[in-house]
Amino acid sequence: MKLIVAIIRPFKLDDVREALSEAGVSGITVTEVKGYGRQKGHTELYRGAEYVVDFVPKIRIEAAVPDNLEDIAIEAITAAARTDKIGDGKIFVLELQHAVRIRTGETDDDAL
Amino acid sequence: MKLIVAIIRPFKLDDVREALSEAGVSGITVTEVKGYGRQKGHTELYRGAEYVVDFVPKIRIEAAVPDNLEDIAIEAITAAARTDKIGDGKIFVLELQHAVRIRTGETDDDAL
Amino acid sequence: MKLIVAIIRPFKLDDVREALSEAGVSGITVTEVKGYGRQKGHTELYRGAEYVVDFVPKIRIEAAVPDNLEDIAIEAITAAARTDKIGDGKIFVLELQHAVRIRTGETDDDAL
Amino acid sequence: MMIPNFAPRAALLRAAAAAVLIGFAPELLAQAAPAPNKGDTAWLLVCTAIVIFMTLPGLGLFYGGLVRSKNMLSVLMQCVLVFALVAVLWSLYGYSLAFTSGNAFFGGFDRLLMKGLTPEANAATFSKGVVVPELGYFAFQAAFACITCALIVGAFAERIRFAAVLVFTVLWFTFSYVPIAHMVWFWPGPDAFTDQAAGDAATAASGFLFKRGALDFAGGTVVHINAAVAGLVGAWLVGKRIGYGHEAMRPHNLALTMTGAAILWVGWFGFNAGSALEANGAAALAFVNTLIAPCAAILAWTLGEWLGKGKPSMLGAASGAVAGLVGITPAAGFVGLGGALAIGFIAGLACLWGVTGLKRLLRADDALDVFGVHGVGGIVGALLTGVFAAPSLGGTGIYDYVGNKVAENYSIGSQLLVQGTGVAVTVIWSGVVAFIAFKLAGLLTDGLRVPADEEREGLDITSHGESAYDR
Amino acid sequence: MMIPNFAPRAALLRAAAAAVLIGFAPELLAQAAPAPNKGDTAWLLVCTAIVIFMTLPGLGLFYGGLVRSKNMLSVLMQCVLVFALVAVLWSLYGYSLAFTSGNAFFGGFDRLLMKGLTPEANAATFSKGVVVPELGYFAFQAAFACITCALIVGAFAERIRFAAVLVFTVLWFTFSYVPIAHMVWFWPGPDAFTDQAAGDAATAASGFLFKRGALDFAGGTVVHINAAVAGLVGAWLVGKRIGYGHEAMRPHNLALTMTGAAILWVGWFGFNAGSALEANGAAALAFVNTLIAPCAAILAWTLGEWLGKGKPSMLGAASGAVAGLVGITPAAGFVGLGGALAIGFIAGLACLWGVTGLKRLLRADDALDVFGVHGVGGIVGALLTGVFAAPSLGGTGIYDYVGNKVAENYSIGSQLLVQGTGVAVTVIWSGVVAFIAFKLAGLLTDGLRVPADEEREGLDITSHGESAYDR
Amino acid sequence: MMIPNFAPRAALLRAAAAAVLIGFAPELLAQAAPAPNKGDTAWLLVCTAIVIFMTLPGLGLFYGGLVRSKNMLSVLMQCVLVFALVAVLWSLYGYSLAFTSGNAFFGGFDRLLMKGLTPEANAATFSKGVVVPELGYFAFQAAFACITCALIVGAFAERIRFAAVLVFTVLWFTFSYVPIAHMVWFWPGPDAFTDQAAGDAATAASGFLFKRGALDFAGGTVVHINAAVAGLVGAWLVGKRIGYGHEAMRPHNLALTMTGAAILWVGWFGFNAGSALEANGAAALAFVNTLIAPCAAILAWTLGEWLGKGKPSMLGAASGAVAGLVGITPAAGFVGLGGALAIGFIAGLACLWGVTGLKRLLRADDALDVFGVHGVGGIVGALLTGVFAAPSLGGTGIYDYVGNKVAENYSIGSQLLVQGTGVAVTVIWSGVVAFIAFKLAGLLTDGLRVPADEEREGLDITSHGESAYDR
Ligand SMILES: Nc1ncnc2c1ncn2[C@@H]1O[C@H](COP(=O)(O)OP(=O)(O)O)[C@@H](O)[C@H]1O
Ligand SMILES: Nc1ncnc2c1ncn2[C@@H]1O[C@H](COP(=O)(O)OP(=O)(O)O)[C@@H](O)[C@H]1O
Ligand SMILES: Nc1ncnc2c1ncn2[C@@H]1O[C@H](COP(=O)(O)OP(=O)(O)O)[C@@H](O)[C@H]1O
Repeated sequence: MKLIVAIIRPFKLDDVREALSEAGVSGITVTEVKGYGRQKGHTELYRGAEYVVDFVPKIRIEAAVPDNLEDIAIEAITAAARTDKIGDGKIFVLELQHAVRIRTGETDDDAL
Repeated sequence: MKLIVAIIRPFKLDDVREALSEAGVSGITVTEVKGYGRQKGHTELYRGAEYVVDFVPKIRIEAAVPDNLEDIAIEAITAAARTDKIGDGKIFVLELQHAVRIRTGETDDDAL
Repeated sequence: MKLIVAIIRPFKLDDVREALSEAGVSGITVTEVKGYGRQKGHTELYRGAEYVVDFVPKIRIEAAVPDNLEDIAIEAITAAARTDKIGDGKIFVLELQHAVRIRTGETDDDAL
Repeated sequence: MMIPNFAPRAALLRAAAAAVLIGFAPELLAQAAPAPNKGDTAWLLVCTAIVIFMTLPGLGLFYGGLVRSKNMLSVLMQCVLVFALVAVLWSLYGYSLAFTSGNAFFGGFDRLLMKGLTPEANAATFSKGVVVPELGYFAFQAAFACITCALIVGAFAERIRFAAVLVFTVLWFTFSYVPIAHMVWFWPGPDAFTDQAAGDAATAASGFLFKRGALDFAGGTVVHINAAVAGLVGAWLVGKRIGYGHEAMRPHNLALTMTGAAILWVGWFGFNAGSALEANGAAALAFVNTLIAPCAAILAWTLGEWLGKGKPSMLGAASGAVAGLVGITPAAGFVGLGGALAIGFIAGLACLWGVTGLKRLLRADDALDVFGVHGVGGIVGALLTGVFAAPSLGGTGIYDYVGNKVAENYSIGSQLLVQGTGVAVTVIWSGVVAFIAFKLAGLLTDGLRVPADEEREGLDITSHGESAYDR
Repeated sequence: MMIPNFAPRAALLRAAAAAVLIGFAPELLAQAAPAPNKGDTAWLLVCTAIVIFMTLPGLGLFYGGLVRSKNMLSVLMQCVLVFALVAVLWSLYGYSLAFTSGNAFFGGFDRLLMKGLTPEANAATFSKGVVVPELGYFAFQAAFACITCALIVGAFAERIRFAAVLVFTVLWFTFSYVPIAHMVWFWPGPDAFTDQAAGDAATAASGFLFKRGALDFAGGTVVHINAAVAGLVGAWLVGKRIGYGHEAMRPHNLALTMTGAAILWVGWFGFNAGSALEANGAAALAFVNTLIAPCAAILAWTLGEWLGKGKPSMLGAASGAVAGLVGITPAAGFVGLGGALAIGFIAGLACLWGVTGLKRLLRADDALDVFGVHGVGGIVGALLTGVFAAPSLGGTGIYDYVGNKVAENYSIGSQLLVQGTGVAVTVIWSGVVAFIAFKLAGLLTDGLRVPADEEREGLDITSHGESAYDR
Repeated sequence: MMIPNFAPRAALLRAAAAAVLIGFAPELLAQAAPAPNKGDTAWLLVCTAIVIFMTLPGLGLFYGGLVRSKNMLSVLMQCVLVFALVAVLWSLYGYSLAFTSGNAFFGGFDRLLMKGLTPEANAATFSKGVVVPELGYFAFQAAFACITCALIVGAFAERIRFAAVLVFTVLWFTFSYVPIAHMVWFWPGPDAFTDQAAGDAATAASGFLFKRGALDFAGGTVVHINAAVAGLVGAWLVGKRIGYGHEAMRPHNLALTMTGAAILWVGWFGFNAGSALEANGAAALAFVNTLIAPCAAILAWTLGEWLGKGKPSMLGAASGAVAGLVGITPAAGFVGLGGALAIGFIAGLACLWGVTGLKRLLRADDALDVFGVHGVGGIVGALLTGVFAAPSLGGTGIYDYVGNKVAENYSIGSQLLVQGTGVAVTVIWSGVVAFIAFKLAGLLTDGLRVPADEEREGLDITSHGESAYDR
């Protein structure tokens, strides 16, 4: 199994979720994060104090998938999240050793 | 070492934390996340606008444990987080290559 | 490639980000988390109700780096985040199998 | 309980209510009818507006900030709907049953369905020959009825069924608020006290507690004790919140709670000083007392927490302010500044105990401490009013409307007895009515409580289909 | 459209405005000039303060809570700047053009550049021989102008260019708000109605709709319909928000929205009851109506949602309150309490339809339902004023300032026609002016809309360089 | 510094304060004692309520929104406790020392421990023979004292020890607020000016700056400069926040800041227009000026930011509003509308510089810009009052209470000198007292500052044991 971690633009969340569903991914876990990378941040000014905000809001998606879904899921995410502008984000793939469904105790592929 | 990632119901956090402590896990890191899976979301209505909210609030726990604690930790989490209703969550186990305690520079098992 | 996950004190974020930039890490993803470990929490009192808050606010940094940057990045984080008091945090290193830049489809080292 | 014969002393009262002139004493109207002073009218209307402000958003924010974010809207919703419902019921029959002439417990039907409530109708004040537009008085008292009923919802917040709140409100408003208001505040007005005989008759025609001489300037019994007892009964009957005692139930936004407390305070100037019904020195006295009593209470609560717990908290200071306001409510126009400082300080300490020591004793999940603050503060205030109203302690004493002067012999002891009677009657009456009303509400709405999983998920989403916050 | 000859009936009007005494009827001043009653002055100034409170922070919070957090500050900023801009324009020329004698559509230049606005100047009320300080009247009306213009921004929130809002505001204020206020509210004041001939002359000198007998106590046409139509035109011209209809656009903070609604309500007491200009029974009537009509509307909206959608929402209750307030605005001083309850209930249901059924029909992204609430509620209120003002339905009828009594024959039918005329004129006038003003604003500011990526990122950061929240 | 002989001109003053009638001029009371007008009483009490509203929650929210969320409650707590403490001290001795007859710097003991503060006591106004209930005046002035002391806490927010705030407040209130109020505002009241000799005597008995002819309608020196200087001294002595200058210290909730600013504004109508003490044309003038000056300041600040920084910010607009309010405070009843627009515009620009250019020069971490806004705005306002009070510039000029008319020759130059004297005396007095008071507070409370790790964790948890927000 793989744990796919994707960093995407917040407004793309719904599209990506749907794409993953269609691709057969049974569930995802989503976190609001801030990203730092090539995409420029912005400047904020509060009276005399100017702050450069380097971080941009991003959404982090975590999806555990059986090995056979890895490529399909990556493609689905890429297709749905792409805007072709700097800051579209990344996909990271980690090896997932075990998975457990808490409710039933099922493990590994059955747990997803 | 293993990095155990568990997605649980928010109100189970205290129980799981205690169970892990008792199981000998020295620390955890916790994130508020939103989950999408089998558990149904709900509908919200704001004047004329109806939104289906597919995501449910969940808590993501991350615990780095020595290899020998893996099973014990998984059991502890499962026991504490279980309600037997859809949406109890998942446990994911990743291989952890290194760990460092920033304060002391200790590494691996000593760092946990 | 490695996925480096660091848990640090919130006020150290800017220092760590700069240190990583200088070390050649091209981007990071940051999450607000709560940590439980050796560092003591605090007590809160609301009228008659007293709550022990075991969790302390932390920042979780995630950085995907090429293998050759692993040690450099760990050192950079350690140096920047250290205060020598309990609660400085941890660094966890995971093996990263794949990386994709959504915008271009570039993969692995090129995606970082 | 033996109730001494207060009748002769009742003619001496000055209290926070006015009778409807029209219909009560037509012969008075026949002669040169007094016209309202525009300063009084302006004052009364402004006070009414800020008393309304107390409930919406004041109480809503004060309460709402204290619950978990998942129940924020349910608290606001309950405040809004209770307010709307009670205001409409007030128009339809509440005002008539509370403030027109009837028996000692209920008024009559003179104002049923808003009959006779025209711009020309006037209501009496506490000064002979001084009237205010009755519509202003109607609205002022409406605002009191609304906030009293809304106060109760804090006790069973975070788990009650919304429909049950509404049913309960209709019943309790009708059978507890209205009669207690009539008992404490209804009298035929000062112009009826032309001589001893007329005064005796007027006294006899007054409310059950008014005629006994109970002093309640702005609602210590009618509003605070009344609501607090109902809340406590509700907390018992509805039961504790899931997880109460072992899960943390931290206030989700104390900035809102403080804002609510401050709005309550500002509105309370209208509540207390407006209860003078005229823009005069008595209003100014009530105003000043409403300023300094809560200040003393804040200092008391803060000191108590600092010494007792090691740290003084903002929530403590805000709670102290409300405690002082509750405490001074029955006393505001009767005591001097020194008395106000004393009442505030004592109420602050008493309510601090109310939300800690007493709360542990009561073993009810009175979620937002309605009884600990409004009950304890109300009782302390009601009793201390009897003490500090004494001219010897800087109070105004009791006014003799037949003799047109302050009555001479003020006995703290016997006034305390009267005040205690008022407290006891209110506690019992409200308790009984609340018990029955909750039981009926439970029957009519499929149980007082929402199902456990709805409580877990939060009432905002499950009862109202919306979330307070989105980021 | 045939406009019947209303001229003879116009002399009978009592409406929510006063003429400037000085300069208009110098001969009146020559004789014993009346001095303001201090109760009236206090009342007028307090009402003005709370009407100002309606916009800042009331409307800002009500609107701001409904947008996504990334646009919170842009909404607040638009409210603040529109307020400041309009208040300054009001001083420079708005007041003069709206409330001094001119033709039927615009006033004159007597008060241009604040000329003659001294502490000694007085303005007429609706009672003969009763005046208030003109500066108080100036400020009261300034607050109306400010909130009317600020109301509009809700319709095109979350995507408009900030500079475009300012340009539009200057144009629309000048060419729609000012003339409509003059048309509806300008008259020479009651003292001009000494006899039939003088009354006819005074009527002829009044505003276009005033002289036709349109009843608008506190601004159903001038404020609400006027602003709502402008907002709707804006929503059409600015276009829908990116993602409208398929992305969730949930309110980011309904606690603030409720707070804003409650502040609006409190301020509305000043708005409606203050429009009586005196602290008298008429003000008390308007006050009570402003209390109970929204209560009825809350119950109506809540009931409607509960039956229609399964769950009653807090946002619904808050919206219902505003709907009831809008509905009662033109009627507040003209209808009895029963009429107020009826208007409130009907306006609540109508506006619920306005933000659901009608909204789907209109196919515009009126983001915060300016038209659905203020337009629908304003029209319903304006028409029902004609119904419930009838003495036979408990209303005050129309006052005959020549005969110094209530006029005898009130015809609901013909008054409805007049009211409809007022609505129609306002809709058309405001619509045309708004259309041109938006087009001009778009030309002058490089397009009405911000670029798409700025809209995505949020106006707070991109237009104002700041974020509302940081944790 | 040579102080010219202003004595002869001082008899001509009209300023924002009233003497206590009773005890001062008993012979006046002997003859037909005037009774308060109820319109005035209503006005004064309402104004007092909204001035109280300014501090709680107004200032609390305005300040609280600007700090980081971890210090939110500490700011609110400081505002609440300073308020409560000062109100109690005001009752015990502050009012007596400020507003009864004494020497040029301190008053006397006539009202010590609230002696004589009964509903029957009256206080003078600025019109001969017109009085208001002294309790109302007492409360009005109490609200001023409270907000002045609370204003200071913004300067050293986010790092000061809570106990130090309290100790400092007691000292500074007693030795700076009270005497400055006495110096600027104490006079024997208009009825003392029966003829030239009596007028001279009355002038001689007035406060140090009052007798020199300093014009301060509602507290430019007493409130704003006074507090701002104390804050600046505090910011220096307490030191900069950890991380100041390199860590981002973004406001955590600008919606609350805007709400606070708007509440301040509404309360400021009471502050300025209430300072007329009567509900008359002068109050209306002050009211209008309090409306339009901040509007001009908002436009100025927005324009300045837009041109200077590229983007106009909501925080800028809110700050501009406060700047305009501060600027118009000393001038509100003395200048015409044109003058108000000018003062507002200039104050807006000056304070924008105060929080940017000047701030860099001062090199102090005045966290919430107390000096940049209240100091700069207060000084600009105090000086411009001397300019625009001139009748030739539309001002009211100076009233001659002996001649009972406006004095004829107004010299802008010499009035500017007087105003400058007032500013200088306030700056030096407050600076010296604040310095000593902070030093003493530091000694008595184990250091002015909390330990570094407590500052890092936030004062809410470490000083008060609670968190503002929980989700
Ligand atoms: N090396 C990295 N490790 C972890 N997250 C990264 C890394 N580089 C980028 N990110 C995340 O991806 C987001 C987008 O990256 P960015 O460089 O801005 O644009 P792009 O992916 O289009 O080149 C960042 O905001 C950050 O959250
Ligand atoms: N494949 C997955 N990858 C990552 N997270 C998942 C996955 N499936 C489920 N989750 C997480 O687990 C939570 C519970 O899953 P759900 O399917 O609703 O119930 P259950 O685990 O009881 O079958 C989800 O809300 C989501 O956060
Ligand atoms: N075993 C663990 N797994 C995951 N996170 C951990 C673990 N132990 C500690 N942490 C994280 O590191 C933070 C610091 O740990 P703590 O034990 O308090 O101090 P230190 O690292 O200085 O020994 C914790 O707050 C928690 O977020």
